[in-house]
Amino acid sequence: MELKKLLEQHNLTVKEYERIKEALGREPNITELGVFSVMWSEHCSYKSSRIHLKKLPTKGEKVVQGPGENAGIVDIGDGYVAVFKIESHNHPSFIEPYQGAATGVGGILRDIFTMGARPVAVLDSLRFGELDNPLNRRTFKGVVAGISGYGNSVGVPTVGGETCFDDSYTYNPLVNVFCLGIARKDKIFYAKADVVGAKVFYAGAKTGRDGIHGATMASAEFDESSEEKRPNVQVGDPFKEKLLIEACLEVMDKDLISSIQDMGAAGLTSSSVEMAGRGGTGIEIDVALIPKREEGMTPYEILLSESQERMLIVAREGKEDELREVFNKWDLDIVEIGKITDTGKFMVKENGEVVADIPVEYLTDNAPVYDRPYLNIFKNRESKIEKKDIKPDKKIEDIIEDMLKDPNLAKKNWVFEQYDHMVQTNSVITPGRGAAVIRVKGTDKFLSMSVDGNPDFVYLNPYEGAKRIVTEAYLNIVTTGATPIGATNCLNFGNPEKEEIMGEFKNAVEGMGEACRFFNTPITGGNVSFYNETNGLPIKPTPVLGLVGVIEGKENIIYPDFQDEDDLIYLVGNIDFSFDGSYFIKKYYKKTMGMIGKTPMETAKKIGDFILSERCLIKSANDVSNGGIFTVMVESAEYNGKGFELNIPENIEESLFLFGETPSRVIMTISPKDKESFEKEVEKHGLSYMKIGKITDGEIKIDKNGKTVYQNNMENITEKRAKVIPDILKNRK
Amino acid sequence: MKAKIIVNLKEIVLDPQGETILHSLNEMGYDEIKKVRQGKIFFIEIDESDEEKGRKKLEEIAHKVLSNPVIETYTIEIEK
Amino acid sequence: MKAKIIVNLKEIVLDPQGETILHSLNEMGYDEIKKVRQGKIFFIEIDESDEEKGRKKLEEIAHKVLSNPVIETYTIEIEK
Amino acid sequence: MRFGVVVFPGSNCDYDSYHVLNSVIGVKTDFIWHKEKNLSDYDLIVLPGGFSYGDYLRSGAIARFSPVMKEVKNFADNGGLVLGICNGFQVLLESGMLPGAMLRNKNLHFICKHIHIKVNDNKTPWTSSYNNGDVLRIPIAHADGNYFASDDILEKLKKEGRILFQYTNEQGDVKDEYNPNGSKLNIAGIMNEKKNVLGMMPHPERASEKLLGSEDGKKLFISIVNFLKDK
Ligand SMILES: Nc1ncnc2c1ncn2[C@@H]1O[C@H](COP(=O)(O)OP(=O)(O)O)[C@@H](O)[C@H]1O
Ligand SMILES: [Mg+2]
Repeated sequence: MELKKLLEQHNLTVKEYERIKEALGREPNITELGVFSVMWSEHCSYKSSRIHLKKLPTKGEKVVQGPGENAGIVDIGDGYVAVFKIESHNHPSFIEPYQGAATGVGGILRDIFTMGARPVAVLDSLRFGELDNPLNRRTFKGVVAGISGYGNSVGVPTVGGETCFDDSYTYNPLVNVFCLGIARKDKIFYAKADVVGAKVFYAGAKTGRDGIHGATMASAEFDESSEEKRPNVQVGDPFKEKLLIEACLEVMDKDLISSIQDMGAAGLTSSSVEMAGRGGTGIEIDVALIPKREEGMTPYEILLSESQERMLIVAREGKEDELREVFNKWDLDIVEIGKITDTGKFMVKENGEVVADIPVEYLTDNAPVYDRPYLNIFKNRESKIEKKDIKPDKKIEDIIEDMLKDPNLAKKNWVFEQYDHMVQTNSVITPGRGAAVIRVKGTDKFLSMSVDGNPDFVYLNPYEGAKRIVTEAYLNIVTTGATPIGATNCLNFGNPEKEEIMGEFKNAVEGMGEACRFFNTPITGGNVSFYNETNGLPIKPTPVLGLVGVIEGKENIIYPDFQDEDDLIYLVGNIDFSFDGSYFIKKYYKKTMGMIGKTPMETAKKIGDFILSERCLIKSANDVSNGGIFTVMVESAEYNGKGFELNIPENIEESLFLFGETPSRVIMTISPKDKESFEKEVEKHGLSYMKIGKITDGEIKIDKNGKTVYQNNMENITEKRAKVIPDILKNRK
Repeated sequence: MKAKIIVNLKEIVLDPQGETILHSLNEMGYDEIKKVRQGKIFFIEIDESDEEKGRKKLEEIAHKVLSNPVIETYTIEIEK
Repeated sequence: MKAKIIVNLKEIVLDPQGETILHSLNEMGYDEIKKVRQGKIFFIEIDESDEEKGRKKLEEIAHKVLSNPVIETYTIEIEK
Repeated sequence: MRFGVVVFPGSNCDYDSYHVLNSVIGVKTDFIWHKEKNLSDYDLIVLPGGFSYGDYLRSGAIARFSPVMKEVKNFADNGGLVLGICNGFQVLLESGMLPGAMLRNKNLHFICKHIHIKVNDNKTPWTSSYNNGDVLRIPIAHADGNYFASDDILEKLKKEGRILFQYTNEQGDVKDEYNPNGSKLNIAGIMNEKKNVLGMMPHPERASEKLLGSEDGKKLFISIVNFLKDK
């Protein structure tokens, strides 16, 4: 009985306990049990996802480091690499939105700079329940404030992201944060401790009792009793993080350390164990030496604490004093706490007395792996949408008005204007304009980045839906003139112990894998977040892809923004029109429906090839996604204050043309003088196209069959779109 | 009726602001300062003459609006 | 010795935080709330047994560091 | 000619200022660590933007106690040019080198976006390359930019022509509705009596390259160079 309760508290099964005894050859003590519990938690061990993640492509000619390190690395040329990853901080952001999101930013930044890279960009993928519910408004405001509060202070620009509202996220908001850093290729650092005898240092903030059991919490479903776990909230200190960035980059630059790892989930335990595990060594530390914030902390608490802004560092022999000096210069604590050994063991002492002694391999490679049973029950979620179902009895101008007022399609300026998106002076394409583009100082290169997820498609068909996400991300990146070089993913799902959730997961991963193989965008790392459910209600399956591309030279950047009056507007690629899985349907019928069908990836690839070879013909490009053609037109027109004239083909119903959503299509604008050569080249690439209108100096006019069905001007619309979210939030708690 | 509501971080929660101020004071030579924690204080005027009722309202506001019960606690002082 | 230093904005200075809180409290139906001003409170531990000396130090710190005399005033409360 | 950019713990636009001064304007520039005590080599000192000491307590409040600030004050007293951008402006206010104080933005949020400001006077070391009344498109990025000073100080600033930049619309109209943060008189930047110290909330270093969306801030740096050349 006693044991059963203990195991329950530690989220371990009886079988797992047997395995622990086998690993140790004896009963574990309570400290050891704590260590096993965090290391074998879903969050740290990936026990339910590992066998499926193997199906993702992870190799490519540009990939320097795939999954398994703190972050992935791709070669961008000229002696530089891009280091990037995406991480979730979902559960903490529900419990305490501000601190949860803030520490999410802090955590992913550390993953990047521990590899020797200076973080240069953050993107955030956010999902909340709808804003008519005060709980969701509170979460939304708190999360955005948290990202702003932390990211701005450390001086890393938040250059892009996505913000969506759907009631499946009311009790499980998703906060996924992507970070990218730049390093010299010959100055990469790894979290691999392979020098036996080297001294181990602890640097940064003191250890408190915060977040103990954070990793196990992220691995369990929420219920009423989670309330009790509330005091376990970590508070972030962005100022300390900023000092850590500078101090770490300085000791790396001076070559004073041989390996380094941040203390993230499961804190000191996972950082020590993973460093030794990767190096095939052992590690010995004494918890009495750890700087502590509170008195009377037990070894158990010290090992499991998730206090933020802490690093574990292995010094180069003979450089210990210099290492200390640099950290002291930056006003940071640094102490020696142990050494790397050749025992293959995680040995923890307290004032010289052994308190835990565990073979490292059982905490890492030999942790349990599960092939969980799955069911493909989503098979019957898809249904054909009948033409007669889809006509809301509203005039097109009222529909447009509804759409302009919809928070999902509105401009997200309330969000990104709270983020410093310009610090570091590299931001070329700023938030609100499709994928983000930044320059890489010291080179003539630019990086294009986006984070994308569309759970409605994945809900209807996990396999094809996941392919659509990759396809959209691919188009986001190539429309800026970039060649995609690598990806990272964040897989947010419900409880993997449920067969239908496991089925969603398995299929989505397979779809994502196939698409990434097709587009040659290897996945270099990522994160799985399971148990996103509350009282048995799961979120929609939400895989998110972060994609990175390179643009060579500033003349090759393609902007999403309309450039000049009278330029012609084309729809290129897939010119079928459909409401399946569209936001339009969800909005008016309060239900996600439709047939996703096979994703036309070939078309997207052809669009990419066309753009990259005929850049000089294209004056602007933007992919059509959530909210259809109308939404993307408005987004493109806004920045330069242009307008547009559209002619809806006579056989297509207005709302279907404006708000239907099909994959693999892009809006491009060209100079009228290039009309012929453009059309010829598009055809040569085997692509369909439709000339749909032209750019104006601010007027918006939509015609059908020679009759004007909608008229407005851009100034009006810009103002309206910018006020949607602030107006909903205004004066409402 | 006038009141003060004081909101402070729970003892177990990190106060980066207080820590930084402490560190800087020590750097400036104020070595005798051993601990600094920073909190918020709200000065409130409430149109309610019944102290009992007023306190109840203030409790509600302090709990629901002014403090974050996950990391903070509060105290209410009513001025006579 | 323990002390509290309370720093608040001078009456002539607009308090955007207090105003916003007041406004949203009224919107939420707390009409009886007539005024809200937000200040800061510092909980300080000082290694000084002589109250006179301690108070002098605290005065100095409050005046020089913890408050900005252009916009703020402060009060010191020493706990016995 | 040599410029210096002060680095406080938590400064984060130090490198941006350095980049523009060094690579765009082409003046040899150094970083100056906040414990530095000798500024005699420099013709311009920049206090950059960022979150010195996390902006804990109040923005700029702790940085002003850095050893370098005593030197910056001397440097300015001797007529040296000191430019405080954003957090640097806040440090200048806190240290008393400029009058007034910053409050939290009226909407309580951090605001990052391009806004417009008007150049009120082109006969200063900072603005000779502009015309009077020029409207600049330039980014702000701050949470505490709501400038406050008592009425008599504001009167004095006005009378002495020390309000160099004000928030406006594209046409240069100074009105409440174009004020992003609630600052008194739409103040975006002010100078000391001798006009050799300027504090401004907008970021000229973020508006000095066309690639980044605006070059309107570049002339500020060019003006400085011209002023120093003619001296
Ligand atoms: N949370 C956010 N952070 C930063 N930028 C955002 C955020 N949400 C949206 N944006 C920006 O607003 C624009 C439109 O966002 P959205 O409509 O969600 O995405 P998409 O264009 O991929 O459909 C994008 O340029 C994006 O970078
Ligand atoms: Mg998009």
